[in-house]
Amino acid sequence: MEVTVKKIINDPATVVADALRGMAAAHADLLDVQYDPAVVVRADAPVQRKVAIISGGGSGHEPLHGGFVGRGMLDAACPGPVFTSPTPDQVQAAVTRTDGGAGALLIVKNYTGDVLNFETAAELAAAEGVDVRTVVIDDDVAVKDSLYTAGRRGVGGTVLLEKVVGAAAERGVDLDGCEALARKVIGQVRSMGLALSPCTVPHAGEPSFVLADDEMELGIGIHGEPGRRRVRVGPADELVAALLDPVLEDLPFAAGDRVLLFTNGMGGTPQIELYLAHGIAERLLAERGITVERRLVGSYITSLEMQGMSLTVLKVDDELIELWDAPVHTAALRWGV
Amino acid sequence: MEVTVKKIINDPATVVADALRGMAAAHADLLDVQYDPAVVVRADAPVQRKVAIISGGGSGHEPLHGGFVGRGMLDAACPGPVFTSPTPDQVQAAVTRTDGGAGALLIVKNYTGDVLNFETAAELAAAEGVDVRTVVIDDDVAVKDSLYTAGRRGVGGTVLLEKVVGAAAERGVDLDGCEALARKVIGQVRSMGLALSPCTVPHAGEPSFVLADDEMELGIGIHGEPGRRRVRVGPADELVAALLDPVLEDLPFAAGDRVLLFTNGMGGTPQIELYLAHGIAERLLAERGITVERRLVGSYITSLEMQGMSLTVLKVDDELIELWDAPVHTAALRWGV
Amino acid sequence: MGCTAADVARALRAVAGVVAEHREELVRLDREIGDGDHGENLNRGFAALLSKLDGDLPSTPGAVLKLAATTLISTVGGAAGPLYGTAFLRAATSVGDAAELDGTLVATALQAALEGVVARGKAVVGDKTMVDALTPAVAAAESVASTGADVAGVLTAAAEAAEQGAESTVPLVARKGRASYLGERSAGHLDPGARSTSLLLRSFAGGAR
Amino acid sequence: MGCTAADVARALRAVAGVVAEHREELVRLDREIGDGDHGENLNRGFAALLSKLDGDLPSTPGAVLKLAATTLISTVGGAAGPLYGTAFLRAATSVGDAAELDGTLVATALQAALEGVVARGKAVVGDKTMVDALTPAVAAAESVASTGADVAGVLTAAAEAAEQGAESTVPLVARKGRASYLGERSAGHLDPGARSTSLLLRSFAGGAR
Ligand SMILES: Nc1ncnc2c1ncn2[C@@H]1O[C@H](COP(=O)(O)OP(=O)(O)O)[C@@H](O)[C@H]1O
Ligand SMILES: Nc1ncnc2c1ncn2[C@@H]1O[C@H](COP(=O)(O)OP(=O)(O)O)[C@@H](O)[C@H]1O
Ligand SMILES: [Mg+2]
Ligand SMILES: [Mg+2]
Ligand SMILES: [Mg+2]
Ligand SMILES: [Mg+2]
Repeated sequence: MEVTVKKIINDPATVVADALRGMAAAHADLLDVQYDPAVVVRADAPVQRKVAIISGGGSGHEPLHGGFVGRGMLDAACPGPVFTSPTPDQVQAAVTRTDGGAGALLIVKNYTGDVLNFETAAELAAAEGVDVRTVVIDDDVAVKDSLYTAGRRGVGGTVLLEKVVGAAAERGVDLDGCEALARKVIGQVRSMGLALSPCTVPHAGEPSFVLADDEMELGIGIHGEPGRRRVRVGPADELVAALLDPVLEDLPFAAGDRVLLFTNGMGGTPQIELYLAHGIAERLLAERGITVERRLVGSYITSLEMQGMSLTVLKVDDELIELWDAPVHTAALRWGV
Repeated sequence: MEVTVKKIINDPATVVADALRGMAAAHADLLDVQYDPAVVVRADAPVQRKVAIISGGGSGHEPLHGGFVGRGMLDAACPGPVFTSPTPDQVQAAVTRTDGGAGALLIVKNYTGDVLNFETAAELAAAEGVDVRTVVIDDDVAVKDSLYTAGRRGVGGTVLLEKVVGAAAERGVDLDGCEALARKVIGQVRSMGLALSPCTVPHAGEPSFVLADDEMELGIGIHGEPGRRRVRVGPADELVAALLDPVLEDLPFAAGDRVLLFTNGMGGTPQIELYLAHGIAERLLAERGITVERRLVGSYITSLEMQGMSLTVLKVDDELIELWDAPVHTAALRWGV
Repeated sequence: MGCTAADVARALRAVAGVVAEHREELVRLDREIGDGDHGENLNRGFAALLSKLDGDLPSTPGAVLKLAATTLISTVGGAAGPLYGTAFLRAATSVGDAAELDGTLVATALQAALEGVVARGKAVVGDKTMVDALTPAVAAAESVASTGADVAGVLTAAAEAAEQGAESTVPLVARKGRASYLGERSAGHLDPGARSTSLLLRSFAGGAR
Repeated sequence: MGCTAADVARALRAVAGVVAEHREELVRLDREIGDGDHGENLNRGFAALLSKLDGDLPSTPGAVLKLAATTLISTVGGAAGPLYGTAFLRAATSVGDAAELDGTLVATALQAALEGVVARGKAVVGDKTMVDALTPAVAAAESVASTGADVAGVLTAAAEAAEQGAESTVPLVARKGRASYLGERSAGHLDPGARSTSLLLRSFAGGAR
């Protein structure tokens, strides 16, 4: 097959499976990868009497979700084709592979496709007697949550949710507890993103949108969808404020709040720019009297090679901080072990 | 000042200092950042009776080097302006800040500017009575090492060198031992890279080279320099072989060798492509009877937002494996702690 | 003379061909207001269905439709996977184990398919989704079926109405699915799912005899 | 009448202006066969020197040249920083604490500068570096100085020779510095360091009286 886009791939049709093979080789100690249907499972699954934390979604957002499979985070991830939600049988296989008798929590980003496919899977798994709960994360303030949209999208908050709930499950918190914790996190995390350049889905062969040299998309999702507004690129101070202000106003976050600040790159953003943006966000939060207790800076939920960034702010308390600090050992996040 | 390029920056002139501020905020527990002259120092420096491991170079290669400062790796990093080597007074400041009485090892990537500036710094530090040694890493097989070039460049091998020597210093190996170990690593590590797209230095405002839709640069360095050859982009199998073959033939690596394989992204490469390429490289090595004992996959030595990748192969033995596995706690690499 | 299991299989093969032909068009439409994968998703599903249809064929039209349903559900992904999957599943259930489908049964099946899509996706007419194509298609199918039209007649009426329904999505602002994130910017584009629904029905109509 | 500390400082200010004006040109040249920072590097250094020159001025030409040297070393970075820094340092040393420079001393200083660049960078004529501009400049300076030329005369001769020397780098294949990585592809481009050397000398010549 002719390569139609400038990417390090062999064939758009096999890109996800080919990448999974590399991931399996790179992290054989950590992960077990199955291909049909595609599921990334932690090597020691099923962990008996532990709630299985499962997520998934389209590929192209790496390290999300496969990079978060491992001790203290996800038990399994279901990678769909690029930007396309996985199918119910992938999710069902993930449940079967990770069920340790304590039930499973499905973490679903709020996109019609993801919701519908996970919904179908949950029905199938329930029919097999596994206690399956589903939480839908919808932290993207760029989308009006109203009757007139599919609701807010799940974006950067997903990473924090998976870490925190994964830590709780690892400690033996039961399914009710994990579900309640997940709903708590979802209730107090907000995000927004921007793109300086589009991305190209391998099989599409063309960028998802075209931007002039001085334009950016504000309020993008993570699938190369255009954002809500196209605006002129300004200095970083302006860009960061354009993301942070709506995030803070939404919950709202107020002086005295303690937060985790997550500065995320969209895949093609150099780290020097991410740190630069992070520094500005820290300053803006300090100016508002909001205390940054923890931070994460890096490209953790991406849109292929898109240049851009998102900011996620999670309101934390001692419980969430402790869960955030708890040991985690995955391909993309690791500490305390 | 007008922003002339589409980047998340305020002013090309302050981009390094601005990014350092974000880095300092993100990793206050780990790092101490000073700005004039710019040096990133591990928070607990100087560590008494430990050899100080110091590196540095132009910025724009993040996480190299600042992201590798911390326990078990670098004591200090000297970030120059984007793609421009740091000045001697930065290096001298780094030596002064980290000198624990056991001397300092300077890890220098082989570029004329880096070599000359570190050389000047070493003279100055020696004059102040610190035992300073310098090792120059030149692992890039794309450049012919001859009278007719400035010699091979230091590229991906630098990351592995810093990790291994940093682990040795942390264990109390003395300056002679660290220097000898560094020379051993340099002797058995080889790399090569390619670019699918160029990068743009902030103050330059224009890409460092222009590639047609079906072209790539083979044998690039890490500064947006064009490579040695411009060739047609092919499928990933071909690209990976085009990097791996010259690397393997150079040392040469042979059947029975044990290696660490480092699949590196140039900054704008999506992780899905890196893992895909990594999987191919693992297969090709297995076909040659070479055993991959350890691996590192990610964007660790980059050229701003450049799309592309490099492969680095380090011949390992039990000693190097143990040092690789030793605990490390830096912004970019962390395990065992 | 009605439509047998073999006829349904033949029709589905034809649909697979049409989807492959229009893959790029559907990708392009989805890139404009979605994420550029609709053509790829459907094509992956119908290609998988093609190989399934090469195996032993179930003996009733309903069973063939069910095979299509489960194949689409487990291979398409995205929003379209569960939606089309549910549509085929409900259609399959609605025709029971009838050995042949006549015009009335086809209209019933289309109605069941629509109900399935709405049950899953909760879209109404005007939301700029496949429902905008399927709803008028069902109405037209029922209306001609009640006058005794045969399978070809029912499907042709449905296809024509679906085409108009799809066209009607162009000026709409999306309220469901990915396109809804664009708000007003979604207006002026044909909905990819509505377009694929009309393509499917046109292909069925062409294949019916 | 010779060149005082104040004259040297004035000349360096003029050079800073010239470097700023040619910043983009030098960046462009360096982008073609290097990494696109030469103009930026030099400009950062000479801008820093400008503010240093606004402070208390040292009293001898040599001391002013030394101030330039240390400032360039600690602000330029890259290959050019240590090379130009060493050049100014050696020039400073060579003129000792003379209160004024005449043509002969200037020629001596240029010779010392060249030796410093070669000691550090180990380039020879033909390697496509600043040495290709500086070497003929020194030869020309010495030749006219030996005939009794004044400072302006020596610098003008040096500048002219440097310009030709710089031009001579165009067809060369680089053997030193970043450009050498390009191999044959480095031919056909003016070396940025040779260009900046000729700009510096031309500016000195223009400022001399
Ligand atoms: N809630 C819904 N109800 C009915 N149809 C929907 C709904 N959401 C999306 N669709 C249809 O799905 C199509 C998009 O399908 P596809 O691109 O395959 O999935 P995804 O949006 O997950 O990428 C839309 O064009 C629309 O017609
Ligand atoms: N070994 C050397 N000897 C003399 N001049 C050199 C040498 N290496 C490089 N140069 C000069 O330095 C110039 C590049 O300077 P600059 O771009 O500032 O540094 P870098 O190459 O580190 O980015 C080259 O154009 C060349 O004239
Ligand atoms: Mg999709
Ligand atoms: Mg440079
Ligand atoms: Mg889509
Ligand atoms: Mg340069």
